[in-house]
Amino acid sequence: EAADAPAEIKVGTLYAGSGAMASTSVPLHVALEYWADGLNKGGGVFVKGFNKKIPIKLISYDDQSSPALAGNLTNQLITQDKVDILLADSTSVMTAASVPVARDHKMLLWDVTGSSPNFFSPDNPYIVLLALAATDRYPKTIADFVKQQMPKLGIKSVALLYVTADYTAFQATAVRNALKETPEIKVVFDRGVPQNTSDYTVFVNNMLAAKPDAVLEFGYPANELAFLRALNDTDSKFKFLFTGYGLTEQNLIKSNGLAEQLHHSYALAGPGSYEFKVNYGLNRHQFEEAYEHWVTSHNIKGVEFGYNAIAGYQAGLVIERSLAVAESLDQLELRRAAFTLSGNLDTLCGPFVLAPDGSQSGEIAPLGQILPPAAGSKELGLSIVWPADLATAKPIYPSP
Amino acid sequence: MRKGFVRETALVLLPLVVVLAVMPWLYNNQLLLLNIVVFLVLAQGLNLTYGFSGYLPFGYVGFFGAGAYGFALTLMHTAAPPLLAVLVGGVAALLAGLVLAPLLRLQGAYFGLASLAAAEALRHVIANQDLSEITGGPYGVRLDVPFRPVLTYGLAIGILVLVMGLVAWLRQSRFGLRLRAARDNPVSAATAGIDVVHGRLVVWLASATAAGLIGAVYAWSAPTFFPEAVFDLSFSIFAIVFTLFGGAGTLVGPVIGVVVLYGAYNVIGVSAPKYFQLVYGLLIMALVLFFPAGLASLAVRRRRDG
Amino acid sequence: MTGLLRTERLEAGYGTMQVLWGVDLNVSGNETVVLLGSNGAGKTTFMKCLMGLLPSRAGTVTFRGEEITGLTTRARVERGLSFMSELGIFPDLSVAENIDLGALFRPRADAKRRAAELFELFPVLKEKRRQAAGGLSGGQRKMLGIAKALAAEPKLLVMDEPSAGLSPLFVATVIRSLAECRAGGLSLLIAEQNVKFLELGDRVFTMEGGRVHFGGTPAEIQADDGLRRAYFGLGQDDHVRA
Amino acid sequence: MADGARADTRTTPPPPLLRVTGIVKRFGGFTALDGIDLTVRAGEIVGLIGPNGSGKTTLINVVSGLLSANAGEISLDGRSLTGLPAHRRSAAGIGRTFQIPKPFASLSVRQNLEVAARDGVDIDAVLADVELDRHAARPVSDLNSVSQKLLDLARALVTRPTLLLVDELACGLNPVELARVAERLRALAAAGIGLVVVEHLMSFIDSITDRVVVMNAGREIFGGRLRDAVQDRDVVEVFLGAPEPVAA
Amino acid sequence: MLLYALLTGLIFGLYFALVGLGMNLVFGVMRIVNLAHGDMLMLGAFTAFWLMRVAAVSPVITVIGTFVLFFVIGLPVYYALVPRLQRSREPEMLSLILFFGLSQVIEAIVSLLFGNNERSIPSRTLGGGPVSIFDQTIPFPWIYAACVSVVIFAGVYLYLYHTGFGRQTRAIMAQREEAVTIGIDVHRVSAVAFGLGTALAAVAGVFAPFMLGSFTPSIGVPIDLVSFAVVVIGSLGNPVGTILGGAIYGVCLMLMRTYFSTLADLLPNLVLIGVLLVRPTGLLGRTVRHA
Ligand SMILES: Nc1ncnc2c1ncn2[C@@H]1O[C@H](COP(=O)(O)OP(=O)(O)OP(=O)(O)O)[C@@H](O)[C@H]1O
Ligand SMILES: Nc1ncnc2c1ncn2[C@@H]1O[C@H](COP(=O)(O)OP(=O)(O)OP(=O)(O)O)[C@@H](O)[C@H]1O
Ligand SMILES: [Mg+2]
Ligand SMILES: [Mg+2]
Repeated sequence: EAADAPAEIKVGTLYAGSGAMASTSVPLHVALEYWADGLNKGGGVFVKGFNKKIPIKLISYDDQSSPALAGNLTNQLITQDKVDILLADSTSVMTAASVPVARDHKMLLWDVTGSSPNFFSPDNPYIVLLALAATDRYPKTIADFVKQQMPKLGIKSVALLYVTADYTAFQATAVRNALKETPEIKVVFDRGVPQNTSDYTVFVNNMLAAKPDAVLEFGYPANELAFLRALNDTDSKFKFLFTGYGLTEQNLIKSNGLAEQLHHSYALAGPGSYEFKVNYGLNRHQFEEAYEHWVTSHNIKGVEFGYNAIAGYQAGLVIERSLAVAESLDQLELRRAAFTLSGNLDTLCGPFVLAPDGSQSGEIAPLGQILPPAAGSKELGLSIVWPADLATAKPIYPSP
Repeated sequence: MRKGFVRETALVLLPLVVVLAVMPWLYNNQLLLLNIVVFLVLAQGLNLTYGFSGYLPFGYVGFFGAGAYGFALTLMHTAAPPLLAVLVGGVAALLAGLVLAPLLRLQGAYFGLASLAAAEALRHVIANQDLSEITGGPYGVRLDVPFRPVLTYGLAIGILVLVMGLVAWLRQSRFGLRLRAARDNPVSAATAGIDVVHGRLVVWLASATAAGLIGAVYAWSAPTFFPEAVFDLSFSIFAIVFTLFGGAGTLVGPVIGVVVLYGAYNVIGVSAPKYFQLVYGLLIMALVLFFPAGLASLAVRRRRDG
Repeated sequence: MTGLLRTERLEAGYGTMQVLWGVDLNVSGNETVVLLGSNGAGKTTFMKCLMGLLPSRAGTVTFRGEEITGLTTRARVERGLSFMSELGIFPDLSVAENIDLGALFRPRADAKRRAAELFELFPVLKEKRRQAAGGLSGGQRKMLGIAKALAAEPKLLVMDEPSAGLSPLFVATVIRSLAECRAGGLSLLIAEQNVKFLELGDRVFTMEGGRVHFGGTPAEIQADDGLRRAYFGLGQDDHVRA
Repeated sequence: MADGARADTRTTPPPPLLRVTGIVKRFGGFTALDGIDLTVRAGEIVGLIGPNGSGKTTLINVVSGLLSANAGEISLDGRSLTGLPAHRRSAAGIGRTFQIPKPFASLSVRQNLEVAARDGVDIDAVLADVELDRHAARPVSDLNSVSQKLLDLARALVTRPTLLLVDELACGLNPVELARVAERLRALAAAGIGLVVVEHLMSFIDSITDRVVVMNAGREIFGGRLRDAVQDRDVVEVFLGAPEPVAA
Repeated sequence: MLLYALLTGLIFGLYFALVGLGMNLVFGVMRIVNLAHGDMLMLGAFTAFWLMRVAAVSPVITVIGTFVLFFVIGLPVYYALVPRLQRSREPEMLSLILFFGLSQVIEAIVSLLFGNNERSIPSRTLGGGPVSIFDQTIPFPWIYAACVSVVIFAGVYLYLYHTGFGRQTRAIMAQREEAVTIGIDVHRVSAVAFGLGTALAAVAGVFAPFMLGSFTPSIGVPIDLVSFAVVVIGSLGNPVGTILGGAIYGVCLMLMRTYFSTLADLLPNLVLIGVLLVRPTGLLGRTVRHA
């Protein structure tokens, strides 16, 4: 049986080495390289179908943040390189280019962070989402918190500021809908801003003028930096501040000297900050150390440990586990294998749960409140405030 | 006149179509093949306006996006068959071209940038959240169109034949000659009885329609996309770079530009992904510095000397 | 008279076409040389070559005893050569700025004084000094071109058809002012078709097919029926026949 | 007005080919044409002369449709041209040359004519006429400025104009060429084309025109025969600078 | 809110003008559409990042140092690329390709060396907290950037209008062939202009982290688009126009952000088109006489 085993398992992926998506894509890709290298050092990945360890060959192409090129290269991976495992580039915009190509070639697309609900439908079995709940589910904790906790805290008015792109606008909509069911809270400011907005001072100023009790801001990491910067530049403080990436991209924010702005703010405690219990692979702390060691020892510059790194690693682990169950490398068999993990795999991103259409419905981050560093420490503190079963502390409101 | 047309189509268009038609048997990355045809159409479409009227629209991608969205919205909101939707894509771009026709008053870089601004404006309108009910807004679109690789590829080649046929005709016809005269000197062209505005408008609309049609075909082959994907500025940049590099105003130039530069682009992308951008950038610079007249002119010069 | 400019066997051309076939010509200090030649004889080409605007393919150019064949235009201008091309102005700049640029390599004070003088000479330009030169009429442009060249106060002024497009009144003005400049020590090399400029010349050369021949003094030309016919028409001055 | 003129056909000469009345053209605050009238009959050559900047080229620009006048009427053959774009005026029969020649730089000499030619025009004959036949296949950038002017003229001719506006064709031409051009223009007039010729070379004007209009500062200061013009005090003062001796 | 929008609009306008000025200068003198302009700016931002953030060099010295450094870098870049380019048939159009290539190369090298992370510099690095003007709170770095922009405009103005080299520069802008004829050494003057353009981009880059929030190696293209818009609104080849263009662009952007933020990116594009339809060569463009 082992005779017809392939010499290597070809894992194909795309990443954006330049352009708008590069800063999210590269850390993720570096994590995949780390994962593949680790496996190969141990002799490869165990494949149930051949009942042996087979080395992994990671084939990666740079799509330069261009969806058109990403489509081509996905096709290249399928038709020329004949990969066994096909991964998409990070972000929905880039993943979108791979979804139809994979489907047309009946290749399972291992979708790492492309969480747009557009990608999933019952009639397309060729996609599974790995490292992030689908966009329409991801904001669940904050939406629930808004509905159930905010009135109790005495919050009467809310300001929403969000980037009008797929991922962020979805979250804002979820919160807005929650607010609609909460008549005691008024929305006093609701603004969408273009994704390339890099200066938020005007918005912060206008928001201040509306005097909201709570501010919820959803943006991509670059927007987040700009937003926090604007708070910093204008010396603004809010009683309740929620940011989209305050926890997941904390290292980036810290390295840009904006950590202080996060004190007492809230954010979804994604895997970059919240330690989900894992039942396979490294825990968060171990991975961070390993990742950073990998980055420095390979002389990779300008890559931060954060959510994207974890997502890449986690994607690798899911693939690894799936291969360990799959009877063959047949794509639908791989899908079946991935589904056997659903509900059984605890990952750095949370419990891995697949909906029937392949989208992710576990991996929903709890809501955390960021605390100033404890005396003598440089690290920011964190308490989980929602959902109730995970909560470690009560929210401190208003922020001091 | 007629003879030149026949010769050019026989020497350039026919072989090209034959090669494109047999390629799927030799190489099965269909999407790459389709993209080659897409860029051939974009480069030749740009060639129509730039090569014959001197207008270089940096925002050419706007028509491509208009075509893609024209196609998508038709399928999303009506029961029209995809083929009809492709036509709608072409018409959408044609209408966009008409709306932007006043920009033809501008010259040189002013025109280029104004058209870019127009393309950006169109993208922002389509991506506007308040219109998500209609356009999908920032959430993008997902179309449930049947995957028809042979049909889309064939359709793309058909569009290419139309556009290149038009280019070949313009090169040989009096209308084309008049356009070139108007490009050289609109003032003396007008006094020589040439309706400068009309000529420009015709090629401008033809060029817009070509981009719209091919945008629609592209959307058919990549039916899940976000606004930024079909309004990606690199479509414009590439079409311009390929056309100028190969030699505008010729039939073979843009073809050479696409084959050499887009070919190199994909080869480098696959063979040296780590240094993709660097190698490609250096290649482009070297080509400009060492073949400043474009490769097509090199071929022409050879022939004249020989 | 001392030798100011001398060309020896100067050859030049465009691409594969050779235009100048060994031009020998000299201009002495404080002398005016008029160059006659039919359409396409190579006068403009020769002048460009003198100025270093077109590389010469063979031969030498000597100016004030120094060989300048390989020098840049800038170096030639600094040595006292100046050129008025057929249509040479800066259309986007104002009239005053044009004249100012003519005196680019002169001390500022001299340039100011000269500009004032030139405005006296060409009141039309003074009137339009703040306007863009591109809005001038054909003849006004020519005037500006002349004024700009004169602003440089060169040792030798090379002029390509200064009278073309000028109305008779202004032709007279230009001739008068050139005569004045000559009195001030300026040498001139003028390519012309207008017979009135002949009066200005000390010597006349004829150019045909890229070669130059000494024609004689203006008086000799006037007297030589053949030359007169060849270059100024059927025995007519630029006067009205009745 | 026009009707009145028509009614008189039996007693007066045929109506003019070109009739320009009351043209005013301003550039910003500057009035370049200040109420100009001009009529040209078929077969007539009118000399348009005047000091530099008097508005001759501007008038030609207005008549040929490159500039629109602030006031005034233009009609050709009784048809109003006012408001028509330049190419329509060309179609109506107006041809012109440019003071600074404007060839189509990327086309060959022959193509320069091909684009403009009306059906049935013998392009090669016209080229031979202006002695550019030797250069027919060359790019125009190879031509020197005088040849470019002649090309301008040829291009105007192949549009089969009924009215030809010639802006300073003569300067830079040598006498032999001048004579030929003059002959050529007279032949055109003899064939029934009306011509307006702008020129500073009085001998040339004298050799071809029946009548001159002298302009100054956007107005007509004299209309009539050239030999009378050169005696006119105003004309001498602003244009000629000195009384032109008239050979008896 | 209106006052704030106007005030910050003007401040950003000045900054945008600084961003566009170098591009305009290079276009005016060399007829080169410098698609690598944004990348020069990005390099300036990296330089500032290292100098101020890592080496803690004072802002004033950083600005001056960056200016000098990039001026010097610009000269060899000019001689390596431009004279060759200008010998070609269509230099203006080919410049698009050449400098597109250059921008790719710069971006690639920087990403390879430093990675693609967002980087920024804390505002306090420039010293001083928020400043109150007309009761409006404005971040100090903005004021700083606006002031530096004004100083640089003054410098560029003095250079262009009151130095010999500057007059030669304007002559080349007006008509290259004629400039050669009157004896201007076009390459020397152009090289200086190119160096200046590069230096201006780099100085604008020093303030990019403060004005734009953060920067990555990929900001080149978006920056190019903004500076194009600013330059074109004010007229190509007209440095004064660029300041006007910057102001209009800045104020429009801030007004939109204040009142219709979702459309904040739409309006500047419409303004650009609108201005050009009314004045086809930009606000300060001259209409040329055609015949
Ligand atoms: N840029 C050019 N490229 C190619 N050929 C040219 C160029 N300029 C001039 N020629 C050719 O060189 C020859 C000489 O031209 P040149 O302009 O020197 O003559 P010229 O004596 O000044 O004539 P004119 O009296 O008409 O001004 C002509 O045959 C002309 O066609
Ligand atoms: N586009 C324009 N902008 C500003 N002024 C102009 C423009 N066109 C013409 N003028 C002015 O109008 C006047 C008439 O110019 P025009 O060219 O008609 O003169 P002209 O009689 O042809 O002179 P010339 O004999 O010198 O060719 C001049 O003073 C000129 O400066
Ligand atoms: Mg000449
Ligand atoms: Mg005139």
